[in-house]
Amino acid sequence: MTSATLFSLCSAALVGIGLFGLLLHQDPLRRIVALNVLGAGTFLLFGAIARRGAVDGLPSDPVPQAMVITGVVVAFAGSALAVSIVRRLAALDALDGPDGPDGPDAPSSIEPSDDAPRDASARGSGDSDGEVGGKSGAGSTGVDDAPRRGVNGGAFDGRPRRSSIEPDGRASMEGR
Amino acid sequence: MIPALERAVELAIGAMLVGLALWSVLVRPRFASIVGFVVFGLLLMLAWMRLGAPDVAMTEGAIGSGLAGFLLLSAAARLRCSEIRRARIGAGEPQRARDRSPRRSSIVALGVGCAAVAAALAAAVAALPHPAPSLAPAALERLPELGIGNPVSGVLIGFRALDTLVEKIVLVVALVGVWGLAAEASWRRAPSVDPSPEIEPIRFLARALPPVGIVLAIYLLWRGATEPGGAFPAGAILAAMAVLVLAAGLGRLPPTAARSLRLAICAGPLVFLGVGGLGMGVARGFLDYPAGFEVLSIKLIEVLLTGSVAVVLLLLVAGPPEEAASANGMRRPEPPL
Amino acid sequence: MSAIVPGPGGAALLFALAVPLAMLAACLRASCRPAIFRCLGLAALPALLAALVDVGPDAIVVDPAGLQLTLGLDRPRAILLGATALLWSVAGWYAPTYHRREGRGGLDDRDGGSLAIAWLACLAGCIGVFIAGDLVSFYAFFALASLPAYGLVIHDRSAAARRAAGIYLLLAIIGEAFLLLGFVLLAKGSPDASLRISTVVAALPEAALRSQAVLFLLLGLGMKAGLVPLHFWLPLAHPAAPMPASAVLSGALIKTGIIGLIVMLPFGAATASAGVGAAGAAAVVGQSASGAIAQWASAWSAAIVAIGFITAFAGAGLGFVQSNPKTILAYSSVSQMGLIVAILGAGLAPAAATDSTNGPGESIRLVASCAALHHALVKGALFLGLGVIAATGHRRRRAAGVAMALLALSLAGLPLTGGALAKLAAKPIFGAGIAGALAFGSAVASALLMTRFVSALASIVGPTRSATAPIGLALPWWILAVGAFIVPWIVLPSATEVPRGAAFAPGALWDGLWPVILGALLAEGIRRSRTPLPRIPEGDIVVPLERDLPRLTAAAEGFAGALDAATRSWRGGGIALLGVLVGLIALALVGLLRG
Amino acid sequence: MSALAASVGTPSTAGAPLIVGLVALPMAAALAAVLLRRRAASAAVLLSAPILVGLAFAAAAMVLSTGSPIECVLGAWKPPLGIVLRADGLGTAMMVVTATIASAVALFAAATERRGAAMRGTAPGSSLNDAGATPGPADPPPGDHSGGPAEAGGEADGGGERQPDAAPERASATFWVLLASVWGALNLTFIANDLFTLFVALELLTFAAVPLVCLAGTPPALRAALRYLLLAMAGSMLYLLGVALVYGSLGALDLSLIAELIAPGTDSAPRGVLLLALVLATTGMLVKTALVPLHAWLPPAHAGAPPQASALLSALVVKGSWFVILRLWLTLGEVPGGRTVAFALAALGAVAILFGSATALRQRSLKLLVAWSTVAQIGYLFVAFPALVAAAAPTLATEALRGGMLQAISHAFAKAAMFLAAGLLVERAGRDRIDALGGAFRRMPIIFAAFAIGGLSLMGLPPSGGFWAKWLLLQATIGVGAWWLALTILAGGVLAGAYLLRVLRACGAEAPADLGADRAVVAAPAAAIAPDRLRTAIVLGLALVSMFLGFAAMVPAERCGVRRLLRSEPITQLDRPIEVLPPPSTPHGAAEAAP
Repeated sequence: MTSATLFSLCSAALVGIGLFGLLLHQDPLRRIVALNVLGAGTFLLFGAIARRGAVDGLPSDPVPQAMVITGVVVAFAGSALAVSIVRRLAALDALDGPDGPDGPDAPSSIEPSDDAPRDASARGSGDSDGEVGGKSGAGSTGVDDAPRRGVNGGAFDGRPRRSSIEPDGRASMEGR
Repeated sequence: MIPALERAVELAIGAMLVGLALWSVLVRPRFASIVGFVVFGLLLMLAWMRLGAPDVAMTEGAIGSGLAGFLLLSAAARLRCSEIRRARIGAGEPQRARDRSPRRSSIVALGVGCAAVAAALAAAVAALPHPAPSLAPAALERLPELGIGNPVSGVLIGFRALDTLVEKIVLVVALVGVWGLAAEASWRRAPSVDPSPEIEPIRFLARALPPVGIVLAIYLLWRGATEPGGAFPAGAILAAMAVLVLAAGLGRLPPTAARSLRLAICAGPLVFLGVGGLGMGVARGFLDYPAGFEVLSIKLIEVLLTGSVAVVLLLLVAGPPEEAASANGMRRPEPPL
Repeated sequence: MSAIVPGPGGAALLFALAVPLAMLAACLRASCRPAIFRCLGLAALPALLAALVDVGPDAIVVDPAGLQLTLGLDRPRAILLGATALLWSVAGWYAPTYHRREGRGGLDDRDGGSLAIAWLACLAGCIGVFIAGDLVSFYAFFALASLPAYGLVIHDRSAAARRAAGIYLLLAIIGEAFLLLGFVLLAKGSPDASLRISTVVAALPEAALRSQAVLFLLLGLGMKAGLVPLHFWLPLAHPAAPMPASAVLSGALIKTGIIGLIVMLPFGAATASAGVGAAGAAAVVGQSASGAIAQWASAWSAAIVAIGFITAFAGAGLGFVQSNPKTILAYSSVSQMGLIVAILGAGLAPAAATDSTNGPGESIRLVASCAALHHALVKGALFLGLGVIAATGHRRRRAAGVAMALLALSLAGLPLTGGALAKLAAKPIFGAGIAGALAFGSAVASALLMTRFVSALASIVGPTRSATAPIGLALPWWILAVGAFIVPWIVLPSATEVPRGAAFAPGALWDGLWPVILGALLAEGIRRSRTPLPRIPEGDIVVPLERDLPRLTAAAEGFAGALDAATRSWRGGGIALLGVLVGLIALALVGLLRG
Repeated sequence: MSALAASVGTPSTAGAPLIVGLVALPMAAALAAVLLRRRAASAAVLLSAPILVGLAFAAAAMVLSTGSPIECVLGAWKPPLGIVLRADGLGTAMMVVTATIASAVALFAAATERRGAAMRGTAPGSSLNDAGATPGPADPPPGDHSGGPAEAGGEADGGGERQPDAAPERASATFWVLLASVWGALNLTFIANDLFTLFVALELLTFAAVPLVCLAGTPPALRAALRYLLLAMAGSMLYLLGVALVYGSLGALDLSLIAELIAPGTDSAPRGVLLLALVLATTGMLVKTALVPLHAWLPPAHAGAPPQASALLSALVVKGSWFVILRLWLTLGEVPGGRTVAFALAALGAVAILFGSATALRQRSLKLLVAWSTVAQIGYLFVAFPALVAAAAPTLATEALRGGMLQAISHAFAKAAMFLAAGLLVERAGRDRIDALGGAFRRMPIIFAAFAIGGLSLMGLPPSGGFWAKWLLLQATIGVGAWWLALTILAGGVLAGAYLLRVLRACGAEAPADLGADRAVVAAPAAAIAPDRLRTAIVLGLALVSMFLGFAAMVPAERCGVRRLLRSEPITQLDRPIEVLPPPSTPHGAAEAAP
């Protein structure tokens, strides 16, 4: 049982654990941790293969090592970007939006939030649903997520989240 | 060491690695999971040493567990704050979907699937051909052309220079992506690491450690040509020192739009690209170093790369620029748990 | 690109295509749409000219990488092009006045702009289909002819028009899909990369996937020609369109399906290959091979004849119970197309290959195209006539009524009319057996239906008792009506070797007359006996289809919704990723073990 | 051995500077865009665009004329140690497509920026320039009415409740860096001949695409971006596992070398390991290509991004990872057991076509409809895989390859046009709802026409690229005997027609404003309604290219020769792998000074 085979088995285990953690957790940070475990497992496999390719002058093959160094830096960049998105979502208090929470109760992608036709006059300065593209169109759910708030992470509006059926375009919600 | 003892040590390291990985994935509190991951990263350094790859061990230690660990811990702290703030306001948030225990059947399905993938991988690795094909001899034979002693640096800067160049640009693009996440108003402000100067040990370390770190980084950079080391570990260590200083609240980062900051970010890749392009004209092709000046050009690139890597890694850890301190209750996070 | 400098024939074809397309381009500017709409009648004249000029089958050959894209006209296609071009011109001349009088069209089409756009696009497509000599141009022009027809059908913006147009477009798109598969199978059979129709059809009998090719061709083209059970869009779409549009829909656009069948069915396949087989060195092998082909050809011949006659009788029967004259005419189109397809089917059988001068398949193609010519002119005249009658008061309708009656009965084969000539030409192809009897039965059925139509004419209410139709409607109609009687006499005798004299032989006169009388008496009898006719809604089987189609799509939507909901959550996506990974690994293992 | 380049001793071929420029220039432009501030950043990228288009066309012309791929050995170290950039027919074709679409999107974004600035009443340059290095927040112009280019597609309704943000400098500055990075990453992906270089190129592509999705800054877009990023990184790790196994068993990373090593003759490498490597790498890339069931991240990500970002994502970014799969399968496809996995991929493709189209039909948001249409069209890219690995019939493999490439290219153009047009339609309608599109036909006829033409190309009507792609894919799938695949291809075309019809009917409907003349139109002021001439021209141009791509596919080989361009050398005829150069003679050794 040379060190190469031992660590290759260890890397296979880490890949399995990483995948399991990635797909098990809801909390995005836990997913990023699991992703890094998966990355570590992958790079350990490269290390084992490098070790197998050892030559009398070199304890291990330099080419996989170079690949691992590049891979580690790229994986870190990915984790940094992911963490920044999570921080941004936390600032917007929108971490667990419609497609965030698990389970089949996530509203299906088709019915829009405002079935009730509203004439133009009631739309006031800008109705939450009226925002173009980005919000209402986005999210594979056409559903309105938590009512809109100022982008600078204003305090949570203190009202239970609106169900997707009831239109929420009332003026009172606007102009926080 | 006696081979039997070596095997035992490696077995122990392997077992601990798998154990720690399982623990950090399965344990409930987020903070504990991240701490577990950091320890896992440090253990990984030992594994890489056993695999005869010191360069990778250093890089893994500095970036894989050091900076990544700090990044995750600070993010966990921030999330903790926003959750406390939401709980404090008494949002009456319906039981958060996150706590609803996922259905048992889907967990089992995931577990079995992952185990199958791991088993397939293990079987494949066992079936790898025995006189393992390797590029080590070819690398050793062609290394003198580059005038470098350390084969890993040779591959990184010489034989597979394009991968390193593109990877640098990946870092810069990721940074631009991170800055793009800032709110519109604060896009131009300075990114910052959450300072907590009130903690005495951090302040002490922020004063004592950086000089050592800088010397070590320069040593690694300089000796990188022949001994394990090189641009990446050196850059990572410099970034770690800078994070330490910022965490102690002793310094401030310039705003994102600052010309000096952007120049530092782009210096490494631009010079690398320039020297590579020069190779088209002078030497035998793109990314080939002019005959006789390999050592000089490689050294120039390595130094600038180290600087750029350090700055970019630091800014990636600092994350997108936040609003002015006063406007956002989150600036003064309660001490993390 | 090989020489694409067209000879005189080629220039005529290009000019015929260029005029409608140029007018269509001019319609892009909103201001000149009314002008274009007024001179809609001119658009098809170059095509009429091209049909008269003797243009060879290979007028223009573009040969990128051996594909041999060709434009050209042989005799059957020239005959049909001429007929449809005449119909398009007259209907084009008719349309502006009709539009002004009826004031039809949705809010935004007072000036007939959107009708002009749809009209010109369909015209260009229709011309293109007749002159296309290879699979790709045929498919392109076929699409250009069928999709813009949506604009013609929906023109009145009424609820019925919208429903009819929606159903029409859905079926047109499905038809295009089947046609594409048919063409791919045809192209796969042909030895080299050439997509020329003649080479591809010649290679069809020996092709490996010949039955599938014929099946999908029938599906694609049959849907356009209104063969049962894919006919139900026709009685909905044609009545919903304004009168000139109905005339061209029923008269010309339906023929794009027929010309497809005429050109692409392998007539005389058995005899041709038998000849080759016998002459070939491996005579024995050739013999058994051509035997199989003959057997294959006769099987398909029987099938197509069956479809043809089922459509003929179903069309007549369903039409008989309708009350709206336009719907009756639409069902009559379904019935007549069924008859023509029956002729084609009968012609497919090896025995039917008459030893006429111009090759085995050619005579059948000519007979079918002449029958189609006659139907195009008569049906066009009938539709336009309806417009004229609607515009004239009761007292002034005598002349128009008589003309309409004659036109209607000519469809049933009234002696001395084009219909009789067509029947005479088709008689040898059907032979004496069951096909002959069925042909005779269909003549009676047509007579029945047409008498019902003539009696339904009375129900049309004119504006005032003594109003006369404006010249803009009456003149083009009279020209077309007269043409419907004269043109067959000019074209048919030379095309189908039926000597003019034969039509006057007493035997032929009587053979032609008594089915018409029988049909008329039957219809009159049913009308007088006031037996309650079953109420079948327009488009017959579409009503049940529309009712339980939602149930079918509901199942599909249910599945799609479930898959969507399952994969949208993170956990679902994760299980999907693992499922794909483990599934592929397992399949790889299986593939590996199987070696 | 390919001809030696001009500079002495370099092993690269003549065209090497072209392909190096195609990779280095966009990356240099990206870095320049980071260094310079906004006005100069967009100028840097816009300046490099024409050069890149020129280089791409020159490289394609060179590959066509010489008939052999351009190879550039980096740093004169040959594989297996060094890296070779190899631009063959497939690579250059995709680079030309990327160059055209990326420059079109760049022009569109520049025009949108200029328009955004103009509508904010500030001179285009002034409000965009910097507040210099001083950290003071730029003073937000009072109540700017419509967001900048990337601000959720320039939302039209009042910016009231959005905090009065500064001119959208963040979004536009980031956009130009990301555009250049995507361009460079794609060019590298298309010509990298090394497994790990492909990994790094795809990572650059992903890290440039994720922020594109986040540009809008709205919570759903951020959540979609996070999901996309995490899944993409998991996919990359799986891909790396495949690379590790390949390196472990063959000791080589260069695709040509790998093909050489696993050629049927040599049996050194264990086939099972290579198959698992292929499966792992393919699954990793499937996550990024969003093939059903791994598609869930695509609709919210592509619909949430601003229009030009969505155009880039749907048209190009998705094709990058598909191209890697194609390269893998062209190299490792003939590993035993590969055929079963190929059929599994085709099955997933078929499910994607049906499921994607069915869900697109049910969407109420226009952008989500177009995004789900992308999910469906991605299915077409995998349908021909079984034929691709049918080693028995090389003609089948080339047909499948040409079909897949044509589908990728024509979908790229059509989808870019549709997303940009959808952006403009939604910008005018004020709300991203299909039923709010009324009156679009009258107000923006050309944008409506562009959307329709793109749709027709997706449906596969001649002479569009989509038609030829379906033609070739049908030939390939029928050749393999997979009838269920052929029928799915056709069903995809029909469903595409259905959801296109739905949008066209909504656009054709009467706009609420037209009906009630008095009602205030909520949309932005009139200036914002009719998009300026440049953006309309770009959208129409992209759609027309997709529509007339069919001609390019037919043009004979010696002319534009897309047919030959799309032909990658079958694996067995790869020229001998470039052997390791003998260590150069004196010049290096002497100058080496011991450090």
